[in-house]
Amino acid sequence: MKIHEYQARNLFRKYGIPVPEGVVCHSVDEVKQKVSDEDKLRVVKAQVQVGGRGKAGGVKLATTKAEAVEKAKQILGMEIKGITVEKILVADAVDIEKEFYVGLINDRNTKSVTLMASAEGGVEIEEVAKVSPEKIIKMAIDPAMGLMAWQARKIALQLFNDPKQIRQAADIFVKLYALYIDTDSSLAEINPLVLTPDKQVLAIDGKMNFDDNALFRQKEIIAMREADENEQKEIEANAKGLSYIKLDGNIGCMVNGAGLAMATMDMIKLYGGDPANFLDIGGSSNPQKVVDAMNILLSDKNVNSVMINIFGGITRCDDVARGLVAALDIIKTEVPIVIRLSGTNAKEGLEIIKTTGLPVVETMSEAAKTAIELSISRK
Amino acid sequence: MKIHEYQARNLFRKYGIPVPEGVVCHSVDEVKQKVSDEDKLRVVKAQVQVGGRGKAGGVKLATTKAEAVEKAKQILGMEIKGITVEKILVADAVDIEKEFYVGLINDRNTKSVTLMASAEGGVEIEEVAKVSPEKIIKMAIDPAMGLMAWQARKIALQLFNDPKQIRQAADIFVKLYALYIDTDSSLAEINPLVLTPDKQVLAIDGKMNFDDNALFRQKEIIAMREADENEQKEIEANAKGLSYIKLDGNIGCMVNGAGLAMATMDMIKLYGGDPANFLDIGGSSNPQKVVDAMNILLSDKNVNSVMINIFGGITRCDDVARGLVAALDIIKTEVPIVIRLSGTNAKEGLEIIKTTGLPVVETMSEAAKTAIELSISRK
Amino acid sequence: MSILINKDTKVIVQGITGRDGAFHTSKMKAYGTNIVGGISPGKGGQQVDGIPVFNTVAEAVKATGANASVIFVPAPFAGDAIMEASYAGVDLVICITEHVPVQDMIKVTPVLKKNGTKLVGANCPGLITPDECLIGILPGMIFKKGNVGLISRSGTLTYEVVNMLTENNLGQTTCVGIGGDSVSGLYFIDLLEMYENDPETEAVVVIGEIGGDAEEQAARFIKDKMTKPVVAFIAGQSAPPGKRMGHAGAIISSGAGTAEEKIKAFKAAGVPVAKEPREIPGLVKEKLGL
Amino acid sequence: MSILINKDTKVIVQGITGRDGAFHTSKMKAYGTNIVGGISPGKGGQQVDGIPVFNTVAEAVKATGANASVIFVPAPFAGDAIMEASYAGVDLVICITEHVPVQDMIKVTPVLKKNGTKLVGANCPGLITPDECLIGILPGMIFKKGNVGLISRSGTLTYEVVNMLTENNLGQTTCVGIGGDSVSGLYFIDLLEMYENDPETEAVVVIGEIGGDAEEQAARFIKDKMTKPVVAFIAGQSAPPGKRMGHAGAIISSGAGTAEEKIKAFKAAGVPVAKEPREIPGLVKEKLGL
Repeated sequence: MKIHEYQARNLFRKYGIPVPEGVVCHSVDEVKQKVSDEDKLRVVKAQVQVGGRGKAGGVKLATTKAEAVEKAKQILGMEIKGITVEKILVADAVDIEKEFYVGLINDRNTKSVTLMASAEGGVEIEEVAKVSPEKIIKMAIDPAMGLMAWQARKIALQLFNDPKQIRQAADIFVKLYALYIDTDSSLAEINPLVLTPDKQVLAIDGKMNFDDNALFRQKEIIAMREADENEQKEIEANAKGLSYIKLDGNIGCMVNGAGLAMATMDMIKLYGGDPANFLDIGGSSNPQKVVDAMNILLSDKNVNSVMINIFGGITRCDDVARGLVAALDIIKTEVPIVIRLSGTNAKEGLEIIKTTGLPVVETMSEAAKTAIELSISRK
Repeated sequence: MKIHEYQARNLFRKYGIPVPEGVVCHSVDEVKQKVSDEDKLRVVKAQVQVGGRGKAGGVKLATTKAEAVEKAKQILGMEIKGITVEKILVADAVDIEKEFYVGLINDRNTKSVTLMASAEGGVEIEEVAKVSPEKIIKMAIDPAMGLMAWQARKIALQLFNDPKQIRQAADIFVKLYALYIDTDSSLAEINPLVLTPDKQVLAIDGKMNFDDNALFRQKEIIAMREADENEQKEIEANAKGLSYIKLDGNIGCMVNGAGLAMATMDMIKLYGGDPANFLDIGGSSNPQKVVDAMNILLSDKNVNSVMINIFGGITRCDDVARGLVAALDIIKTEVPIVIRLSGTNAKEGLEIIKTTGLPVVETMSEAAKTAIELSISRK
Repeated sequence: MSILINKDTKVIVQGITGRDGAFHTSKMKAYGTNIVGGISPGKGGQQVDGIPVFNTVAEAVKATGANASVIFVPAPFAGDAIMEASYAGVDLVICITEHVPVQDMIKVTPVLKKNGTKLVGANCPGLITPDECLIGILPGMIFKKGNVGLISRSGTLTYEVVNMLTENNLGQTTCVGIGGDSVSGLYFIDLLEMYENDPETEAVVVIGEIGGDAEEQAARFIKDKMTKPVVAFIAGQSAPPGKRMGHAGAIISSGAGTAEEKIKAFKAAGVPVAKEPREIPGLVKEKLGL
Repeated sequence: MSILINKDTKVIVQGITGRDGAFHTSKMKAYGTNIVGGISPGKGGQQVDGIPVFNTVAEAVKATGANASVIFVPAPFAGDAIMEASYAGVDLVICITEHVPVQDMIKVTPVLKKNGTKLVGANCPGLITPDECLIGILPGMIFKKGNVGLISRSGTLTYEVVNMLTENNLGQTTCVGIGGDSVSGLYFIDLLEMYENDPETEAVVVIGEIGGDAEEQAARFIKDKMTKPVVAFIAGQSAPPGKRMGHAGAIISSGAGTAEEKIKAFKAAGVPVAKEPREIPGLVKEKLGL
């Protein structure tokens, strides 16, 4: 789960990480109300959960309140990577002497939370990682001990020279780690972390993602969720025990198992087709799940054929087939469907499915080819 | 630092440990206001930070509101071990099927937080420890891992039989540990933890102490402090860098160092005297500290002679002597004082002190004897 | 021979009285797995399907000599269940539970190391040494004893591939579903090393997917250390970046973890990569000169 | 010979630029202690009193080969300072800082064990091997080289006793102030064992106080394992129960930790217990046949 920059800033503040003052506004009127009359340099930032908003014109400076209102007018409602800007952050701009990067991630290789820091702040860290990986300092954190102050200081010492700044930075690292752990975060970045000319260390921009599997114990984080339209669909699917991701193609797929679902998409592509989605219905033979899955799948108007790919394991194919038949009886659609059923009790399952009159095949390859053909014939 | 039962209950509730409903009242009128008209069994409990209030008549049952008011009248204002009851807790009484004990302490020997639990609840755990130590289950907790759920379950399994109760109890243990760690507690007891006839596991009475050395990071706990008169004096002394404890004797002592201060008290006792206090002024030769110490010491009207016992270490005796002279110049008192000065540069120090005209001696034993003589002559 | 488990493996089930735990315990038992006990706190002394139930893992290990434990408890309690098994001295722990929080797995990791515990999963179908021992939720009937090892990050895709191997008369020594999470127990390299040292395994099939760089590491390991042939397949070639494809670990982040990179790494290590699953049996046969 | 420290001990000072750190560093140096460096983050490269300052303990150890570190940082940071020293591989850490939270000491304990670090303190005056090495805040001039070992939970009371020993021509091998906190590093038994194994130590003085049962444990150890004579003193015979007598560890809780119990235990172990400090030199002489 992702949150907006302004929400990350609020969490930073709650944990004592210093951030410049700022207000979130949903309209130009709100900017007029909330921003003080004082002339000072402010930054108006689109609140969208995608990268590259600066390049897209979603971040603008303003020296007066009037100018801030003007910039807000420009940014509110603009589209950034297909997302409409509905909120902006109007924050005090600070003078910057130097920019740094600090972030925490769950590292697969060390199987630990890893702190990354760099004196190359303000740019995308992935770029730094590619061009000059030696400029990124990494430290794997022992989960039993947490980020100890002396370790945080060791990192800070590589970025700052002055004892006071070292202390400020180390303190921010320790607090960011506490925030990361307390909220079951999967990414917490301060980029840039800046040193101001008056020697304050501040967090200017922040990004936080959270572990979906841990949301059950993160009531406060869930409450922050502001999903866009596509994400909303994915969240609804999750609530029904399904895993759904919309893609740009026209062949819908419904598969049991995530790996098999990916392999199914790949195969459609391999044979020249274009998958419309990733959709994993999991291991149950419950007809309702198939109905829910089909409804979600068909809500995408690009879909002009559907491939159902089931491998029966512990759940036997005949059970799955009965579930499918029950579900297909409820679903009324013009979109052609091909069903592939394989694995345990496949023969019995195929017999049952035949009663639906739908095309039934035995292998994934056949199913993919059929789905592509059906799709082409519908164009 | 100690807190009242009702404050411990509030902390329990904050951490999700179930406690019966209750209200704190400072007056009979408040009882009339806060307690509902409903007839039900309630328990009225004196809120004092000393043990044995039950035996002293500070805990009474009431079946109606009128009775609760009556019992509150009896308890409010009564004296328990020299402490006047200023607050009472009026709590719902619950039926009890079985009583248990669970507590957490900092164990010196294992150098860890140790969980203690017993099926012998409701009585003082020290009694159980003396009479039948085998009835107390102990578990040292690895600080790096905390109290893991499976460990809590292992303890709960020894007290409860039913899976649901085991889960409830283990959950309470884990929450109590979290509370203990988060608040830098040095003692957290639920006694009794009860099983009700309808199979709920509840905390009925709670006690919590906190590590004075950690209060600097426990703003919320400090805010709960409700010290009685004697404690207030000790707290004021601490704020001045002194360590003071009032005793019942009449010979005041002022010593540098806690061990030496204890040895000084012991020696006064050994020679037939009665120390009026423990007072450690620490390692500084700052005259103000001596003035503060003397003021605290003399505020005890039982004091009729004072023994100042200083061993010069890193701080040289001549420096200490100059501090003492400056301080004694400010302090005007009729109470006779004997000064002992030994250690580094003792000779030079003794020379300086002589200018005060006060009796000056070279050994602790002499000083103790002199102080006792002075005390007797003043009676 | 085989790796990790065989007919002598004594298995206990954590969460044996739960719906999934009870169902798969009977399946495993039916397959022939030596299930010696189950754990359900407060139900110690009872029996499930003729299997004795204990209150704690430690009690079960003490009473039965169990050396493997399979976990079916709900996600919020799975990390703790792994720790209980590890502290009780169980050699091999298999965590079937999906949706375990990453922080819980991170917390478990140093405990496993300290106690010398091997973990498979979480979020995995388990593992099987055909005709000897099945631990987890794998459909036993599609496996066949033989000489091919298999490691996979996926569930049903594994069954799909195993089914093809079996149909092509390529039996298996041991098949291990390592799970789809980003932070897991045993991974490609650990298992490749075991297969390399297992006299009976003649070839290994690796089924990877997008996310992380474990496949790249495996490719380097194969190139540097392995004498036995390996065949690979990578799922997720058509997956968009930044999206979690069902598995918590299957996400392409900032251009890293793509199928292309993984395929390239395997090919550079001399490992043939199947374009689609049905090519796998042929590639294995080719490598084995069959 | 001596225990823990001698003329070859290389000492670094954590918090060397602080007021207390700087003051006592110059005192230690004047005594002859081999102070090889100090730590102050951000001040690496500077010098204090001719001593090089480093940013981290690890850097200081690397550059100087230091094997002991003395800590003068404020209480909120002391636990972390101990951990930094321990992870940097320092053998012996002496924490002078008082008022360190108990939880911080508890957190430090398994780290010390894992890294094989010995800790003296916190809340202690330090230790000294007369004429060779003084680490801490002890007044060097009252000590004298000789054959008596001394372990004490207190500061000035120790000086009082040492002063008497020295005046009675009873010099010391090593004197250790173990500190007054309830959870500390090295304790009576650890040190008694070292003295027992030190060829030069002929007798040991133990200065205990109320609180805990370390004296009782020491008494058992002396009875079971020690051949050398031990003389004891216990402070706090007149202390009331439930009150913390200055030292965090000096508290009688629920009838346990009283001076009476401790004195009884020592006497039962054949250890003479002085009624007042000035009896100590005589008891030592008696035991040594002087």
